[in-house]
Amino acid sequence: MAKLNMVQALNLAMKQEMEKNDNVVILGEDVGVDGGVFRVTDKLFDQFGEKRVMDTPLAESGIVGVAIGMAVYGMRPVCEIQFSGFSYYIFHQLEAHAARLRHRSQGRYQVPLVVRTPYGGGVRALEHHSESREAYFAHTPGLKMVIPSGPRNARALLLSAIRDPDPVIFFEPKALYRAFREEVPDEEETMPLGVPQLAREGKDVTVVAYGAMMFPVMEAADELQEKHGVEIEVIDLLTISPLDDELIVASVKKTGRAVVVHEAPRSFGPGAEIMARLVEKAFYYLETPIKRVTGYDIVFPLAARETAYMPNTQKVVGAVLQTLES
Amino acid sequence: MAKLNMVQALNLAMKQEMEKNDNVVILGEDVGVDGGVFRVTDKLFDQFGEKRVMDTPLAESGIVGVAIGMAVYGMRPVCEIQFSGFSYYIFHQLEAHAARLRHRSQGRYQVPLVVRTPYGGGVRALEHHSESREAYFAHTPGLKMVIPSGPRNARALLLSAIRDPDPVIFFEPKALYRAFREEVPDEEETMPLGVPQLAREGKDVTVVAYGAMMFPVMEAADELQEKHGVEIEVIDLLTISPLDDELIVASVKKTGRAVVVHEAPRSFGPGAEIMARLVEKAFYYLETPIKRVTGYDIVFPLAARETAYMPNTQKVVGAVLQTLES
Amino acid sequence: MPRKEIELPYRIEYLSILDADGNVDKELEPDMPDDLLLKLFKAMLAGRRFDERMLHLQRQGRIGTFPPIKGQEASQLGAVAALEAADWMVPAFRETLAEIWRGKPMENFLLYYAGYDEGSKVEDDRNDLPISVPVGSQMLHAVGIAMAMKYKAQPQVAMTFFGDGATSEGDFHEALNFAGVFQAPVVFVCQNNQWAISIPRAKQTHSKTLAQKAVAHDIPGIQVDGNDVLAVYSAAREAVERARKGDGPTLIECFTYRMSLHTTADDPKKYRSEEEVKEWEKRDPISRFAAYLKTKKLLTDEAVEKLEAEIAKEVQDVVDQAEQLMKEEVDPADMFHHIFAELPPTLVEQREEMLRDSSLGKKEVDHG
Amino acid sequence: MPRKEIELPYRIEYLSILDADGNVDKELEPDMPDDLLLKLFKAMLAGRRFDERMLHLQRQGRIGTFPPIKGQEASQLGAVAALEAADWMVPAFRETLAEIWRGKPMENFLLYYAGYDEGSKVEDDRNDLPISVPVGSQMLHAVGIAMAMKYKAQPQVAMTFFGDGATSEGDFHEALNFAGVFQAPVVFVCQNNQWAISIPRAKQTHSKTLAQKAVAHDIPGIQVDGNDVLAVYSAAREAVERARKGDGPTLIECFTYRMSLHTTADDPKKYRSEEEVKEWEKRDPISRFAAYLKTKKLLTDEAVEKLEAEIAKEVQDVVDQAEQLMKEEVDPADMFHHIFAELPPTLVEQREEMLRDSSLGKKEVDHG
Ligand SMILES: Cc1ncc(C[n+]2csc(CCOP(=O)(O)OP(=O)(O)O)c2C)c(N)n1
Ligand SMILES: Cc1ncc(C[n+]2csc(CCOP(=O)(O)OP(=O)(O)O)c2C)c(N)n1
Ligand SMILES: [Mg+2]
Ligand SMILES: [Mg+2]
Repeated sequence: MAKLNMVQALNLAMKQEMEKNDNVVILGEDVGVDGGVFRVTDKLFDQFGEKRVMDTPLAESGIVGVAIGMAVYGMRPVCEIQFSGFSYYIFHQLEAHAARLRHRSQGRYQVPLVVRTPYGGGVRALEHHSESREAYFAHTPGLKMVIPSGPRNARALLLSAIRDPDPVIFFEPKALYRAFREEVPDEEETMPLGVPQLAREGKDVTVVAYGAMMFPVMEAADELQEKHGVEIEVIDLLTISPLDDELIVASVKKTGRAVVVHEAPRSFGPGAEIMARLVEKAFYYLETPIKRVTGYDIVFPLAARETAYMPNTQKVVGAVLQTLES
Repeated sequence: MAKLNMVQALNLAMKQEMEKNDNVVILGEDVGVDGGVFRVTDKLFDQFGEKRVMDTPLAESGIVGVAIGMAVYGMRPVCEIQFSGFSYYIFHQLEAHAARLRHRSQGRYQVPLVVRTPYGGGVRALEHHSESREAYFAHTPGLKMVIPSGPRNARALLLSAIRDPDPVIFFEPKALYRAFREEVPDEEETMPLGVPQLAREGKDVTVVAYGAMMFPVMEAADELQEKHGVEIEVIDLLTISPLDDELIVASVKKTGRAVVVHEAPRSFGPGAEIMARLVEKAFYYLETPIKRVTGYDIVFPLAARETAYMPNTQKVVGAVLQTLES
Repeated sequence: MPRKEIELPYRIEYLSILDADGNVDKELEPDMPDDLLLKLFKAMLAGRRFDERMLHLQRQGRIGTFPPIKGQEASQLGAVAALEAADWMVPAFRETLAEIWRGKPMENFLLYYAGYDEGSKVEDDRNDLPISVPVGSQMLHAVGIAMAMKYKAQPQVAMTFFGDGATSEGDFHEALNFAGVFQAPVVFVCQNNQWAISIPRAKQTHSKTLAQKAVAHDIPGIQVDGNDVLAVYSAAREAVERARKGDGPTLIECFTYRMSLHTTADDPKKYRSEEEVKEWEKRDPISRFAAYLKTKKLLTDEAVEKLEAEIAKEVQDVVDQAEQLMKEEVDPADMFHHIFAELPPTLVEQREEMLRDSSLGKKEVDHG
Repeated sequence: MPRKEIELPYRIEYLSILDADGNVDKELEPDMPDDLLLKLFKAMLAGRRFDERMLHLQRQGRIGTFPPIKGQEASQLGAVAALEAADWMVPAFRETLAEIWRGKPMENFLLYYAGYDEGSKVEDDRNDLPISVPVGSQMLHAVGIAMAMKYKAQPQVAMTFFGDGATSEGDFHEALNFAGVFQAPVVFVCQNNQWAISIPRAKQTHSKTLAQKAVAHDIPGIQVDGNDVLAVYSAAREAVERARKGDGPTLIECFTYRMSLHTTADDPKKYRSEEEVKEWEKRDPISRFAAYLKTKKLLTDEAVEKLEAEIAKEVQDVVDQAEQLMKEEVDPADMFHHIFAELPPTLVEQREEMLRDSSLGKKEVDHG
């Protein structure tokens, strides 16, 4: 048991699985000698060598394309795309092949590959380095879309993703990479993909979030309790797609109110699907309209306006209080 | 005034605008000598020559990438991507540049380009030739996403798209290309982008659809009226994004019930956003849960199972009747 | 402080062994056992006949759109004939004959093009990928497979096919570049059939040959007469050996011709002349190979006739069998198979919704 | 039926004019007016000093992450100096000096890297695109611009910049291929600075040069000493003239070195040796150009001193001005500007929602 930040926890997941299974290899830009621009693959090159930790040419489609081939051959490639803003270069490979080869070969092949990529705002980054476009991947049949929210679940989910027989795109909230530490067990730990988690119990309003947004949401929970006596129930999706709505629906049946929080642009974003599921499955339990606290439908601004763009604790508090009005 | 099918109507829009404005050029695979695999650019090569109707190398990112350059320089390129299933190759160009150059240059440049591409099922096509993934584009800030539903509005919307100062991705419902004819005025006709249309008035249930789905929906409207005495109000989105929800919200405030229909996979699909808007803006008017009639979250099947996959008249009728129960 | 030419490590060569009349260049003639030669001939002939029959079935509405292969038999077979069974083949979508040579049941093509997803099943004993429709995207998979072979120190090679049009896609270059950097045991076989639907080779790229695109990545490239099965086989064997020895990738450009339609939805009269097609008919890969075999006394007119009869029966059996399979009950809900290893809750629900759907019955499985 | 070499239309050359000590090859020395030479020298020196100051400001937390250009001054300036004002320039993200030469106000760099979107505004009288962060994606825009110039029969040329790493992206090849097919008046300038973050040139591609990638598309390619401003200028002038004459595109590989960090977030000690950097310091583009100008009697030590003082003042003024601009009120709601020509209803609502947001005030515009 050690106190690790998310970067270290992700590193641990890969290191341990690579020690155990030599089908697991890493490939990407600067993942080897440099250890990754965020150091997530730090020292893996030293331990496993260039055959297993491959610095590739600068070509995202190439990285994922060859990883698909490796996965079909029986390996477990873990690709890094340096920023999710550059993951659109791989979209055709993921949609047309990673997500379909099981079906196209009618079960003969599977594509157990993982694409890790840092996403999200809050780090005063350059253009294309702050986006949250998980909805693109979540809307793609045959792909799994996972986003952890803390060191411990990041490690456990990444391990599960590597072992999963299907392709997983794994968005890492870069704002949380070094934001805090958690106890992470030394022995391996997995978490099932596809299962949201109850992050905090409450009876008044259900708040659904994931990734870096769990941070302001949990802060809002404290503030709501302390200042307003409001107890929110917080659900951490962890797997965005395929979306298991059981826990959310059960929670809203209890609270009758809901707020969805994400950094992604609002329209056609993940929040819409949560709302749709609740309309379909908990309509008669809803007391007031579900609220969305999200990014705006605009180009992500540079650092000076980033704080104004991002959902934050106050916006969550405000939305929760609104669902309690009426 | 002539009775045209959608292919002819789209062709007319391009022909007339090219006659008027020599900044309008066409580029794509097989758009020239061959006239397009669906003949949408038929004879334009003969009339305007290879300088204005450019057969390009087989490279989608190349087509859209050079079109961005042309548009920035002041031209009005109309690109054809042969099938929307291959539009993922252009995603990074659209997201990173077409949709952002106005902002990045702080208003100095604009990117008035149109990407036309046939989408959707129902034509017994090969793999990758039947998908409906308009949600990817609709979720992308800075892009406009348009889908016509008949010859006349196809012509008018394409003309508006070409004249629009911003990038437009224009999905053409290939199932409707030759499905029926409509009177299309000889003189030019535009329709504003961003404005949904009332396709049929009714008082019982609001049905929101677009593109090829307007066909089964209008059939369902007849059947519901005749067999069940139910009057549905039908809204044709026409522009998926940016989504103007005014008409939808007003309609649901009147009917209290809604069904959303699309071919796209259900989860994280366009229907979710419609539902979210209704929850946000017409919650207290909703009598029963909004229903979705959509494609499933799976790989689009080949022809033998296509009919079972696609939304159809009966499924729409069923969903409308369900919203009337309770 | 000079202005001087830089020496590049590879030169681009052109290889031709058997001319259009079946005359052979004795110095270059590959050493091939008689039974392999005959097996290749039979396969080429069967490929041609099966293709003709598919076209006929399509015209009758018994199968849907498909891409004919007429004219490309030598270029496909010459290449795959250089592979071992344990090697991997990654096709585009016009490698019907290469796939048949590798063991794909002919009836699967009929199933597939009639719209049954079952038709693209890959059998357990065949190391090939199913066809890939998105142009240019599959070469990277072959490179990845080859990198995995190298990683696991397996004496295997991956071979991938693609058209002249595919060389314009960025992924093609990414594949060559990765193959070069990782010295992957992969053979790139370009079926330059002169057309990408309506786009002629000259408009596809300004370059004189496609083989020279290998220069960009410092890998060996060669252009061969793609209607000459001996040349294709020789170049492929050389490339496969190079790869197997650990000496890295090769790009082979087979200079051939699509004698038929792009697909059955295409009308080539819109964009190319009858004369051009006639010119290429004179360079037919099958007749010149037959002439060569006859000169070698390995084939007679009677033997060809006998072969034709055998093939006709074989093709008829395949058609009968496929149509039988299509008549069997096909559950539409099978479309939920093979999406994930395990069906997640949302898909379980959607599958149930579909089964409940009253508009749906066996009739909804749409036969051909 | 031969096996023979195919003649390719272009050979790849290497060009160097001024050696590391400032000695010039008289035969190759370009004919350049004195004032141009001096203007180039001043610009190079100013570029170096501005870069140093930016690094300093970043280390003080007054601006955010940015990519230094140290070592690449000759390679950027030699290339753009061959352009006319009416030509277009399409940069990647490390062309600070090329952009300054073309007229971008230096304070805009400070604004931009401090996080103000306003900093990437393109002035009305400059025909350049703003920087492009997604590697390899911008060359296609230059090709499109060049195609439009040709279509409109304008006597203009487009020049685009990119790094060694960018040559691995598929879009790079698509750009070269389109340029070749449409014979667009475009000049591709590769800043081969030997590194793409931590990936050395040798791991980026198996090819001996980057210039030879032009062979894949049958366009002329040349490798030049990128630390030799005369060589870069000569090659660029030749390419620009070729393009302007209607003779199509050229690929120029400038063989240079990134002497500083990839960006200020990078630590090159992790992946490259101090000795390598020292080796390259000996080949500094500025000192050799100074030596050349001194030999030509165009420059003296005193003149350099004077220049340095001028530049120091200029840079200080720029910093003051930028910091003044940053202090001015910046409305966060401006982020809704320039998304579309006209704000659609959804964005009007979102903008209002943002303005209503009580957590938001001027304080939320985060200063540097
Ligand atoms: C990415 C992509 N773009 C477009 C298409 C449509 N399309 C199918 S085949 C083809 C031409 C392919 O030409 P080539 O690579 O020469 O192969 P050939 O058809 O000649 O065998 C096109 C444009 C596609 N399948 N994939
Ligand atoms: C498509 C894409 N992938 C990854 C990155 C992250 N990244 C920024 S610069 C860079 C290296 C670029 O190398 P090179 O092209 O040689 O240019 P240089 O930085 O040396 O000027 C990388 C990987 C990016 N910006 N875009
Ligand atoms: Mg072809
Ligand atoms: Mg570099």
